[in-house]
Amino acid sequence: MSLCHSYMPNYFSIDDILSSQERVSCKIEVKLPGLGYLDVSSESPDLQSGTKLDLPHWLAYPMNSRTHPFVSIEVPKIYKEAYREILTADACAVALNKWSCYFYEFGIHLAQYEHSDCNLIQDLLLQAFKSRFRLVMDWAHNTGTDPTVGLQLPILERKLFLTGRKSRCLLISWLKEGGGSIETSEMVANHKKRKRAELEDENT
Amino acid sequence: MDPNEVEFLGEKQLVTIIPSFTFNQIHLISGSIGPFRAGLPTQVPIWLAVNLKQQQKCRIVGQEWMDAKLLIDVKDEEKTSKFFTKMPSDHYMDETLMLLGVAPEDIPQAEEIRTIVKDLWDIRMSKLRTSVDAFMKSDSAFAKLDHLTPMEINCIRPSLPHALDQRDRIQTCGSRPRDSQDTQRS
Amino acid sequence: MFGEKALELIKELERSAEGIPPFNDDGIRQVLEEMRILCQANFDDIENPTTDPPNYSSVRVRHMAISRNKRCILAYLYNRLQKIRQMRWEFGSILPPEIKSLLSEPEVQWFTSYSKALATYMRSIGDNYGLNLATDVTPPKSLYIEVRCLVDYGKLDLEDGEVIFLKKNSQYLLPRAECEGLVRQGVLQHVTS
Amino acid sequence: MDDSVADVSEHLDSSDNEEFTPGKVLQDIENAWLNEKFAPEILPHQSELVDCMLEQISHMEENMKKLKKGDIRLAIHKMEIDRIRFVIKSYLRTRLEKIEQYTIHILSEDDKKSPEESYLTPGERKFAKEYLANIETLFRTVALQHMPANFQAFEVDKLTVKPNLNSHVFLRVNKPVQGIIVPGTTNDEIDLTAGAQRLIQYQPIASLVKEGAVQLI
Repeated sequence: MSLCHSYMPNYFSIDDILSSQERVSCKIEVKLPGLGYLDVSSESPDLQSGTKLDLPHWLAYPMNSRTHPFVSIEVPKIYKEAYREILTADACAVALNKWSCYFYEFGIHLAQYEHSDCNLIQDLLLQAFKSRFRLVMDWAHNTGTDPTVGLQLPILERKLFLTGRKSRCLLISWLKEGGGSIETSEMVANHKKRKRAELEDENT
Repeated sequence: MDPNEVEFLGEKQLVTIIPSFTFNQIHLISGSIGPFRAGLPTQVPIWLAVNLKQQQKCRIVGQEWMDAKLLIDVKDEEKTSKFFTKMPSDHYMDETLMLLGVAPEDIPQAEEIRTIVKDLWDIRMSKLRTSVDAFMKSDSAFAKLDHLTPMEINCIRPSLPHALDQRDRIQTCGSRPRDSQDTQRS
Repeated sequence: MFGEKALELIKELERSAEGIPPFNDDGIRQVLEEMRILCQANFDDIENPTTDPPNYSSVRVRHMAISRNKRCILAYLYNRLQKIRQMRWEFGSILPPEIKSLLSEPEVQWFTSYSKALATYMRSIGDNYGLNLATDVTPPKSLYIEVRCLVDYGKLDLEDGEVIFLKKNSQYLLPRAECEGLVRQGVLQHVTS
Repeated sequence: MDDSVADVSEHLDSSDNEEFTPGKVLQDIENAWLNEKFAPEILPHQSELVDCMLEQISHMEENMKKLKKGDIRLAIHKMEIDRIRFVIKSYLRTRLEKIEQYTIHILSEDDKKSPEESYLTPGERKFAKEYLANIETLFRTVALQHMPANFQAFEVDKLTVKPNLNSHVFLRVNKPVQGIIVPGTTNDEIDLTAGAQRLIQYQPIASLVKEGAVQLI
């Protein structure tokens, strides 16, 4: 099924669900009775206003983006001043995946908050993406690099790297052997590989 | 799209063959071919020429542009030009690989032609990679790709379109209207 | 923190990139249980509010958590269905037993109904001329292809009436259209010169 | 029996429009295949072309049965038929994949159209409805029915997966067009000259693709 559309998050996207699990540091603005258990460091049954704790974005955002927010937020340090400067200095030198493997996805989520740091995120991501684009394409281009190198890239870049590398491999095998060879389908090949591996485990 | 699907389209191009058999006209769905007279040239689609050659039923006459001197001029012009120049055929690369692959002995200077075409391809490929990078940084909303052949376009697809889609996604992320309960994200 | 078990379901899928993990029955049960508990807590808050006027902020927060759990469960089911759908096209309409054992009963049922709906659609193509869309997956190059048999497959009836016995490690020249499926299933291997 | 295979193409010529040759129909199907492969959304169905070509193929296969085993025409026709069948199957597979990916969206768009304007063939619509019903059944039996009462809904609007109409596509211009507004930072207007090739967002040229003014490549 060669139909591969570019990634757009939707209700069922695994990456969107995982990236919206990233933590945002929040300060409770409204006492939340009966939710004390959310703050492991306190015994109180209620979540007292003024408490500081990290909440996943899928919770922090609806709690913050209300006319009377339940929480105020702080942007993670990788999107703040100091880190922004490192990135704008030389984006290609940064192991972006170590900052967060959802650096772009989570950044896109964060850009929705009404917050001084958040308004700068869009440009930050755009500049980083543009200046790193050549690096990602070059990695995909020389297929000598084994695919695990993609793990050094955040998800958004990793997907582009893997698609680029796949079409590069198809081109090289076409240049060498021409078209027309019929392959075992992917799932069948993986299934047989696993079966062989299991057999080997059994009798070693 | 895989390269062999682009090649599949390239196989519709016509090529001259010298059949070793005689047969009157054959009415294919895509059009009539023949009549075939042993020893006399006639034009057939490449997919048929390759099959007939494999069954030793014909010899293949190389395309007119498969000429070393002509190709060297095309290569030099490509090297000096900032933009992509027009190629002698929309499927120059796949035609060369197919015809030289099945009938190297039929086409004069076959190896030389293969090398020149490969050099031409490499020149255009590196030109393509630089213009792709420049285009990504330029923020312009569309790119001129005149004279790029389907196989070359296939090399930057889906990477470039996907990358541009992600660039657009980032560009529009901040300006989404704030609504209290973003159902998509809940 | 609520939503942890639900997230675990999603992570499970993400870890098994190409294959499909066994259906996580108790994972689903635990998430449904968390949803029930949260809903019960909301019911209690609404029925007998502790403050006056009643403070529904916690109710709204729990509501967000319940929606999150629902999204994770449906995404878990949906993404598994995507893989199961792909199996129909790559394994054919009969799943190998080891694969089938990884699926829940409703998923096996879904696979059968999907197969049936697909077969009905394929038969209806071209004013009921019928077209098997699961074959002719790669562009055809020639009428016959050289193949090597990887398993003792046994009898293969060709359209022109000929019958061939496919034995392990022997090679055959077979009509492409009729053996393409066996190559994709891993029974035959296409030998390109 | 020599020219029996020949009259097949005349049979098609006699149909309504003169230049409606089998070769033209085949070229239109190939264009529709490429458009469908690269367009993010599902395009209007081409079942007249597909049905006509399948009928042409079955005619050809009938006539081929009359040919002796060693006749060279047998192999040649069979090869061509294999190629045509591959294009038609790949075309229909691509449509099917879009139907399975954007089921709710495609069905809701389709409901807004009259049967003649529908983008789906009756067979595709029936399949799409069954596909959606099967998913809903699984969601209900495994999860929804066990959820708290006010969370049991199969929320169609939330579960709709939409194609990204702004995705970038490659196109070649068939008929020149002026003044295409391209959204983006500079909102510039572009003219498309015949034979030109562009990489551009799909949305501004969606109708041109459907009219055949441009071809996706």
